[in-house]
Amino acid sequence: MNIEHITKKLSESHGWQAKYREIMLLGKQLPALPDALKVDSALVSGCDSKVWLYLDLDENAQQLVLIADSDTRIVKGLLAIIIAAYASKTPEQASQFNAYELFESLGLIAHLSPSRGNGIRAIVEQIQAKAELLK
Amino acid sequence: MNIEHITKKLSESHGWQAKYREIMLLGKQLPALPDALKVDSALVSGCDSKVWLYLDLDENAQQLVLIADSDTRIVKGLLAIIIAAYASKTPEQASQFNAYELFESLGLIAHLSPSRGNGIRAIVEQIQAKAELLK
Amino acid sequence: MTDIQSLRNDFPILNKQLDGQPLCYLDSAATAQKPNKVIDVIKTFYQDENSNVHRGLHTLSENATVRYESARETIASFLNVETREIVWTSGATESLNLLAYGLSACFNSDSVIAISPFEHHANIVPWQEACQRTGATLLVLPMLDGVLDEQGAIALLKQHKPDVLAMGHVSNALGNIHPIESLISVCKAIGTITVIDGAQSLLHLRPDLKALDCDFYVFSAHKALGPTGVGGLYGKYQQLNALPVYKTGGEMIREVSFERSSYREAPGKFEPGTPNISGVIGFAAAIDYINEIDPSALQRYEQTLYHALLEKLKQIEGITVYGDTQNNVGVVSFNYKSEHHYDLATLLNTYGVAVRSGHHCTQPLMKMLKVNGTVRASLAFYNNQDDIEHFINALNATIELLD
Amino acid sequence: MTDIQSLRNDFPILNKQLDGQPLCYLDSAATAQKPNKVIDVIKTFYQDENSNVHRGLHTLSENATVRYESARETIASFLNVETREIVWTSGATESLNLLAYGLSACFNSDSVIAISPFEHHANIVPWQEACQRTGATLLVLPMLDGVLDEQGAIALLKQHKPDVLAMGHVSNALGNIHPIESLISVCKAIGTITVIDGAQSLLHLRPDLKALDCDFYVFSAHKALGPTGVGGLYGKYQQLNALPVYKTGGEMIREVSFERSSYREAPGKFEPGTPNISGVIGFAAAIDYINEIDPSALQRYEQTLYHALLEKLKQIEGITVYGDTQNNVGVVSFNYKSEHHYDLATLLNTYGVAVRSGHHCTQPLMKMLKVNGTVRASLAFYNNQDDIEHFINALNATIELLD
Ligand SMILES: Cc1ncc(COP(=O)(O)O)c(C=O)c1O
Ligand SMILES: Cc1ncc(COP(=O)(O)O)c(C=O)c1O
Repeated sequence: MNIEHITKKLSESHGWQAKYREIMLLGKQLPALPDALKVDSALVSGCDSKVWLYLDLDENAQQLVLIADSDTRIVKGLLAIIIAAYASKTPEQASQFNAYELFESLGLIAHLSPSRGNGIRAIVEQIQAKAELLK
Repeated sequence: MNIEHITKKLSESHGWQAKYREIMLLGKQLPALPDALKVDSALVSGCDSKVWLYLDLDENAQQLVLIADSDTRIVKGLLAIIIAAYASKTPEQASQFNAYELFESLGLIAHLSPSRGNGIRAIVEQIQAKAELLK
Repeated sequence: MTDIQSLRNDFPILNKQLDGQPLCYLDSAATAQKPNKVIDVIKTFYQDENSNVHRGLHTLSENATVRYESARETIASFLNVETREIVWTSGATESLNLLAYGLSACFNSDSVIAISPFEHHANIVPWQEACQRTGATLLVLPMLDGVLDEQGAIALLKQHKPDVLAMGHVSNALGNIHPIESLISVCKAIGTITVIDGAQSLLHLRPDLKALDCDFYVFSAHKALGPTGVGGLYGKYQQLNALPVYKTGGEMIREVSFERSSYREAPGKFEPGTPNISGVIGFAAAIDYINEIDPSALQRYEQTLYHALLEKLKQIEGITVYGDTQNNVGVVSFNYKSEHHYDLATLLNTYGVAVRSGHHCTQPLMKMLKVNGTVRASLAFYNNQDDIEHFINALNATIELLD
Repeated sequence: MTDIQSLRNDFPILNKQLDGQPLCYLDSAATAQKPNKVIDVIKTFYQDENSNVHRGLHTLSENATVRYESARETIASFLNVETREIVWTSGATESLNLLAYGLSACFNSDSVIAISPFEHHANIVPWQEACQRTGATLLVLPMLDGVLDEQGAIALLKQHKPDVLAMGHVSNALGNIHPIESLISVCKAIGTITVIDGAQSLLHLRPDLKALDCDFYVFSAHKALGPTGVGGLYGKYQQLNALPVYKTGGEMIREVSFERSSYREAPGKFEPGTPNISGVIGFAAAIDYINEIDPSALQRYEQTLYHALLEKLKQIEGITVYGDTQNNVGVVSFNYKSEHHYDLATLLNTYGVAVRSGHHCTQPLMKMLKVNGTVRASLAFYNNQDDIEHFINALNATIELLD
């Protein structure tokens, strides 16, 4: 999945229901995390739904590697978008990347609101912080 | 001083300034309490200004006897009205007397408001409570 | 019934369109909507009457003080208690903190505090803190299938004779109405102080506290048509006045020197600082509004809506409803198959339906129910059959999208 | 100057007639009046947007949460601090209680808390309570003729190296602006934590907290054009986050079980329960309003009014003015001969003049000034020269009546 493809798909979906259907389909394409990796230490705190997130650096390519899963379908779909946006970026590129603009353009900015029920913002913040450290 | 006289005087005073002038004159006619009686135990609590109040029963006449003083002129004048209203009443009559109606008719009801700065209500409540005990 | 239906027009937000859809507000257990009367009183206060209360001699201040203190009378007579038995706070949470702090002053390591398994975090954590400070222990009453086990609870109370029983009148997560009458009467007999969390009962059940005979009762204005940032507590006067103060500051004192300070009598001593004046006045307007509605007609109407909702919901295959559906103020707390409540609520929202999802600040209860959360639709008298239809249609469409 | 004068029109209450007299509101130190913008925002919130915040997935709740959290950004950038360094409370009194409770967790009988002699009861009594709990002692800085003795205070601080200095930026009773910059820098050098009571400074002085470099700062919205029942505190993040929690309940927790609970990070952990949502949003509107005014023009204007008032007052024989008339936000605190402040204020009120009289919740200060109270006229930028004339005329008439 690449981000251009996702952007196109979502912009073709009219109405919220269609959008969420598309998002849930994206989630389905995201490989499930093996249960052994669904450990509390990998949980992103501040999410009402459970989100497990792993982020590492491919030393050779100097690119971010992200794997993640969630117990909810919609958040899993949003994770697919986030992973597509950040994957294969260098830490430098990642820390300069503006997820708010992306979500704004996808019409999904409400998911980045500071509401505590809404963990997507916490996920993005955690990725940004880790990318910063990997620079 | 009797209460009819006071009521007449106040109803003839037009405007708040004239009313307060009259009230302060009433206060001037109230004999000052000797300093020896201005003790903390006689203070009415809940007044922003200081009010010393003594209430007793004339056993022969079975009538209330009140003496009081204040460090402010207006409260002292209001005390004069209250004393005129309660003096020479039996405890029975006093506990049935409605000071709110009197102050309402004098246009002074604001002075019986529950504002903590305004001690008149506390004075009336204290007199009522003591009259109740003396019944 | 038409009478009550027409009250809906007093709530301007209910005419709102969200993304081109009419709003279907089923989140009154989180916060109730406000009638025009309440909104107008607040606006008028700031436009014409704003002043600080107490100690001011000027007319604005006198008037504001009269309004503020007469609001205390309004809620006191609503609850059938004495005016001086009402303390204003910033909400039920602060009220419970004040009580847990105050009552725990005489706890020790032999003390026991009983709570129900349905409690909101606000009625758990302050007691846990008190236990930690004093060594007291927390005792949790038993439940069966999402309903308080009344006989088991009574037996446990009699066995442990706790110092305090702190429990909700109505469960916010499930809507269960608890049998507090019988529990309070057991507590009287064994000398247990009763603290009733009325956050969810004040609006729907309009309790008569003299009849209930509890020692303390707490509430939040915003759950009962009033503004945010204000609430209160009732306490039997002797017991209330005997509590140590929780917050200190201006207005609550009798005298201050650099050496020491003395405090006023209750309720004054529990209200330091500038109170939420517009909040208190707005809350009194809300109570005035509720007083104009016939309570039994209101309850009948809410029950009719509730059972209509419950019936329709149960007809959908795969729905599990939690809690007590016999004694309920009008809350359905449910899940659909193994779908996540987050997905359900998010999709319902795309149809203009406002429901809550998650643990509803009752994590221990969710654990006992063996779920990680539920979807909660909560009703108030300003809802109508259209809302129920709107909700059921949206839920069916949501399920279609998920299946 | 005309610019600022025209702002008066934004405050609807200032056009009010009381008993047929125009209102002359000189009680802004007790509470400030509210501009239409603030009143409208509150009304619109309840009419169109009302919802509980946090954890809600539906649109109303999301929107309310965004508003609530962006209000935190608004006040943070106004004070030039980080957003997460702002905690919402019910007002300055609660903020000071939270700090006195939290900071005293590591006090012992060797600890010393320094306060100034000008403090409001809200910045005295919570520290006295902390002293009583922990055995710490209260140290009062010196004053000379109603003005803080800066050199004496610095010497005392250096001698005692207190754990905490808690003092007002501006005295509510007298209007004195205290030299907190120099005291804070002394405190930095000796390791003393600084708690600044900004209740009276936020509106008039618009402090830059990064520049001031204090550790904590508290404020009330209602003194700064905002609604009642809301305020807050700033704390340097590490120190803030290290404080134990004061109130507990919903929203502030990470996880709750019947056995134990864990808390969120600051500021969340200090905000249990449903906050004063309309209050916070209304306060942000007040800050937005203040931000549109040029601060130096505002201060010039307030100073011009203040000096005009002071000059006219001093021309009246028998008037005593207390406090620092060089560094003052615009408060005159005075007495006339041996007349009682109660009589003066009551008579002034008959001319529509709203002033405060009494001890202004600063009983220890009054004792040091050897008075039982004063009359206090306090200005804000929405006052004008007509108010001053109105006040002086009323005062002259009052004096005539008394003499
Ligand atoms: C200097 C000062 N500190 C604290 C307070 C307490 O503020 P509030 O009553 O809003 O809690 C006040 C209010 O009078 C004050 O003037
Ligand atoms: C049963 C119950 N208790 C206490 C509270 C806390 O009330 P507040 O958040 O208004 O302080 C709530 C609110 O959700 C509740 O439902």
